[in-house]
Amino acid sequence: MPGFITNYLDKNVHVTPGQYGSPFWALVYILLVFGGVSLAVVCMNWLERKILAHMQVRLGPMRVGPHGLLQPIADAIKLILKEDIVPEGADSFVFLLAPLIILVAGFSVYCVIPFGPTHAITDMNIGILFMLGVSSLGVLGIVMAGWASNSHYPLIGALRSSAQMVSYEVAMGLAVISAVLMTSLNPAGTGTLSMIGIVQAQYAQHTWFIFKFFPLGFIAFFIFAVAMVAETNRAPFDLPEAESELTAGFHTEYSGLRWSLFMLGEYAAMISVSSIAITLWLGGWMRPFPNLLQGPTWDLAFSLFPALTFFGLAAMTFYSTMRMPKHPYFRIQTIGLGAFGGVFVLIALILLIPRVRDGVQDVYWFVAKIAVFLYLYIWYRGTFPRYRFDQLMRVGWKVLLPLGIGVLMATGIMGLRTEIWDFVHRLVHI
Amino acid sequence: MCTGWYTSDMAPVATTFFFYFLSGLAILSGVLVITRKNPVHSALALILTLLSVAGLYLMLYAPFVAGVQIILYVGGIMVLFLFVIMLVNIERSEREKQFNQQWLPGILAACGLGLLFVLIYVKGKALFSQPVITMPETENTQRVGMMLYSNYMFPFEIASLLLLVAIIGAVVMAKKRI
Amino acid sequence: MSDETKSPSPQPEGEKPSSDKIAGGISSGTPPPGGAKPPAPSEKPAVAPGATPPKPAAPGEKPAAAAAPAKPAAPAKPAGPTPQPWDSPLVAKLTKQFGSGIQPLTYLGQNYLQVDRSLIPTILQMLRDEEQFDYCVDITAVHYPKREKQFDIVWILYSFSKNERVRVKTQIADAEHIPSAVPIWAAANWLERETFDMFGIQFDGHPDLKRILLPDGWKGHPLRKDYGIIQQDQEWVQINLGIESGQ
Amino acid sequence: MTDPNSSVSHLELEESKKTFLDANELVINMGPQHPATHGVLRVILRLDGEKVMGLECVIGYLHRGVEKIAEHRTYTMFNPYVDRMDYVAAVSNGLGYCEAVEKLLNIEAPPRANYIRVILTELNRLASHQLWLGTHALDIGAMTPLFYTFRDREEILKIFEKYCGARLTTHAFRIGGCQYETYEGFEKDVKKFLTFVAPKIDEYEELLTTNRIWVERTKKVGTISAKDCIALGVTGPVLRASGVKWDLRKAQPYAAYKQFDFEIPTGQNGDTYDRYLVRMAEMRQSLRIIQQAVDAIPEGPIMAKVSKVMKPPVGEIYHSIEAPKGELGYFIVSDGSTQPYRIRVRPPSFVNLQALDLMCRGQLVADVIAVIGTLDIVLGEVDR
Repeated sequence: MPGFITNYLDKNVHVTPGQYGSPFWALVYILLVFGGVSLAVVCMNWLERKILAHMQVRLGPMRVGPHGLLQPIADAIKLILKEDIVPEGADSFVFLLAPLIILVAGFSVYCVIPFGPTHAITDMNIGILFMLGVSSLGVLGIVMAGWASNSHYPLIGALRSSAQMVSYEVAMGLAVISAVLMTSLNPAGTGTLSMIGIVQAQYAQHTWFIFKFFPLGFIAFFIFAVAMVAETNRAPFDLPEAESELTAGFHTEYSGLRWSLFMLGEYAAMISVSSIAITLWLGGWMRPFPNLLQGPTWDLAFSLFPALTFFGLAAMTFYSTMRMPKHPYFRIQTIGLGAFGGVFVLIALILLIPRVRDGVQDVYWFVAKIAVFLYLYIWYRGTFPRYRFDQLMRVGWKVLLPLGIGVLMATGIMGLRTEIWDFVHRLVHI
Repeated sequence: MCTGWYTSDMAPVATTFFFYFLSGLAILSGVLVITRKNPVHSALALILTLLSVAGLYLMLYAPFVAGVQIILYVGGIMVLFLFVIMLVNIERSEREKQFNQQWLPGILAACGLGLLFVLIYVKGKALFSQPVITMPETENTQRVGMMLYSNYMFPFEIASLLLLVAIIGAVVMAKKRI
Repeated sequence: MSDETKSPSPQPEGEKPSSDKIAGGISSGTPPPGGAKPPAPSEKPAVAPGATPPKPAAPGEKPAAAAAPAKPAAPAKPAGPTPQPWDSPLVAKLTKQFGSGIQPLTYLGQNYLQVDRSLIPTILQMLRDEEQFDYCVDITAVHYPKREKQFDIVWILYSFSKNERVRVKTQIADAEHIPSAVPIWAAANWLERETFDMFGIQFDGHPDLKRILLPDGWKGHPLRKDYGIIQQDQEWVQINLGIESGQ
Repeated sequence: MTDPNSSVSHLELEESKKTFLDANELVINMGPQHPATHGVLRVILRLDGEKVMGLECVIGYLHRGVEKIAEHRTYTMFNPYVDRMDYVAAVSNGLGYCEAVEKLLNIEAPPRANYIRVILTELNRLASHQLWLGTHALDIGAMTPLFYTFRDREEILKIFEKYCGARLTTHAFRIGGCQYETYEGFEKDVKKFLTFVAPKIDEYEELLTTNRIWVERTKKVGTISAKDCIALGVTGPVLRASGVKWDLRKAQPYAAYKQFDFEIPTGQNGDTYDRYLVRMAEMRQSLRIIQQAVDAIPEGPIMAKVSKVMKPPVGEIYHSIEAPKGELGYFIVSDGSTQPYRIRVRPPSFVNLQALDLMCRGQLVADVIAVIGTLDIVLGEVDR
């Protein structure tokens, strides 16, 4: 094989392809991440409908495929085939550009998300800054979409969205800074903005930052968790696209593929902000208790989790297969569902191979944590009414922002508590 | 694990090309900002300018400044610009006469600026006598922090005070209506 | 509420031409020509003395006198209750003030005042301000095309403090205006608009008298008895669809 | 004398024309196709940013000329039409109409019929309030209650279906009583439903009553004082939430309501939250009434003696009942023939909708949605 492929596979290389400077492997990672995120969006689409439906005493999609499993695909085909309408009087250039900006902003963020110590496209030393910056570009797309539609509802949606995102970015940034501050609490006193560096700092300090200086880390995490829901325009902060008020908000005038790009961008943004939260506070790719439960036995035990998860999914699928109606009309669906279970078993078996098993460890834990966050998103949507705009602003500026500043200062004081104590001590003794 | 940026022998790709590309983009979109009649288009062009300037910062091994540029200017300030622009009547402003018809002051200002550039070019060696320091990129952020809180502490605090005054002024002006 | 309503006693005096107009309103006997209801066959075309407007209604009914013979056919069924004079402190007060301009009546336990058109704003204002009829339940109209004063306007009022309802009725001719009740009850706004929409009655002083349920360009006022539904339909179909109506 | 309609005078519009930063005012056309206008209501909003400076309702998209139809039908034939006005509370409409005609005919429905009427009407009130709650919560962004209320409303509709064969436009009553005797197990079904639904109402309350966002979205939103309510003729739960303890079932009892023990829930602030609480309490009161009615339902005939061809004597009558939305009145003029000379329906939704402008002034766009929801209008009844 040519050198530009093999040299990254060297056993001694422990950096991401971007850092290593291997364009080939960076490209492979980009494709992997892009494909993976798209797949995750599709899964999320189905899961959201199903979970929400079951929360609301209904079944959700049941027709396309067994238990509606093929519904996202059917939807995708429908959206692609639909006419792409540009309203008359719209600023067509801006109108067509807007969904692309949202999509690019949503996906560029994945450049620095570390799915494992080496499983990232690249690692920047301003990683977290880059993430916040690029994800804040998404609002541009929303504003452009709302303005270019030349219609009132999208315009109001865009106005709401711009104000909302700018406001919550401030609180979000403060929460992030307090986590970054925690990375510098090592003997050398050097913090980092690098995503990988932040996770490694948590490993080095033997704790997830959510538990650091309890409850300070938790409050910072809470601020971020609220702000990130607002940042992604999800319930209860989904005012820019509040369907009962603004029909569909900023994407009212969009149709077909371009509309689906908005959806893709929104779900990609949900996953990316969840990954920031996980990286900063929940130990990133690390499995639970990486320091406490060490040793080959624990390693083995934890490494069985991916396979067990897929066995569990397979069991659920087979159970559903057995409960399918026995009528011949449902035969194809039953077979399909069984085949689905078979695929799960196959994946589980592959995950039992030791090399694969150890290889996917990091990615598995990262994805599992993301899944929890995505479930929370769905849960919020099923539970909360929508905030009103002024209340939203009040929460952002009068609750989260002071709280963020307070947490930041308290974290700084806690970090420097020995120095401060020494200083006071000396003052007293003078 | 975060060993340096270029562990292999890769050199920066096509530096000159990117420099000219980005600066050309910045100038072009800068021109667009003042020539477009539609204020939203102007603002979008300004965003492009700011983004290409951020790219130039990256080429100068100043990723922190580039990141801050994107977050603050593109993600924050420009969004507010757009916010305000969308609130005012665009059709009306399109019909209005543009303000860039003042040729004489414009030429004078341009000449003054040109003179300044020439002066800097001529006197430059004397002003910046030290050789150019190329900082490793990994330390850029730390260095910026160090600089801000040691050498440039005073200007930094002055700037933040200024911003505070601006905020209070804005609040006062906004409150007056109510 | 008084319960003496069930006594189907006949009309006591000829003093109540207004009640005739309702009571004798329309006989069921004769099928109306042109779809319109037969005229009110008042038994007494005799004009009662006094300047109350109900009386001018009577002359309009004169041609209806011909239909009066049909009336005896109706009494074949058990004669229903008829409006009775209504007596109460309120009525006493009102009659003292307005004299013959109002005629308090009660029918099936429901009280109403037959009021001269010229007294309408005063009486309504007074009912609200002094008698606590603070809730204007409804404003509507009834169309009697054969009468000279074609329209009955009805205000249904309710008093929260007294738990009492009263209806105020007056008669106006076609194209006659009537003062708006909006300054008295804000609720009258839409109710008057609807009455205007359906009957074409002009309310003077209404802030924004325009059609409410029908489109602005609608022709005619549908709840008038002489409104031609089929004609309207055919016209609409012809203009908008360019075909002959199937009706 | 204070002028109660000063708050809705049109002078105020002139005054509020100034907008923030002199940005031009935004005129938004909400509806007639809009997810939150409960049908085909069209609201023209004049906004300053998000603040509502004034609004105008454009109605009539669903106008079917019910009052005109009535003039060409006999009294019996018109009975099903009234179900189509407030189609979510069709039973109440029918009750009001039948009682009005009965009054005109000077007959009375037998006690058993009255009890059946009360049971079905209260069940319908419950269904109507459930539908209101679901859609209102959905407008405010809480999706889930809608499905819960629809699940439970389904049980009521099942009882209707078993009783008279229809679910929505039931045409359950006839002039003079009820056409159908209760089916076998009717009382058991109703009692089962009562035990089923009581905890479900708690469930709705659990989701919303103390939900912070719900409280913030509804408290001090669309406030209307009792004085304004009365001036604008607003009735029903909206009036009661403003603190007026007035319910036609108590004030002028009809059907068998005199015999039942129930309370009139009222609020104090007249805001959206109070209206929510009042309706929730009303649901519980309805359960109480149904319980009492089912326990004490007398035996006997269900129809009074009514001749096949109804010819009410010449005269006019106004009769109103407490529909779930407010006072539903029928003003019937008879000319002694088989067809009513004029039927005027006093629709509660129509009159209540007038208050929208007053309730929304100075609030935000999102509040308009909440207020439309809390007024609980049904466009079929507004437009008739």
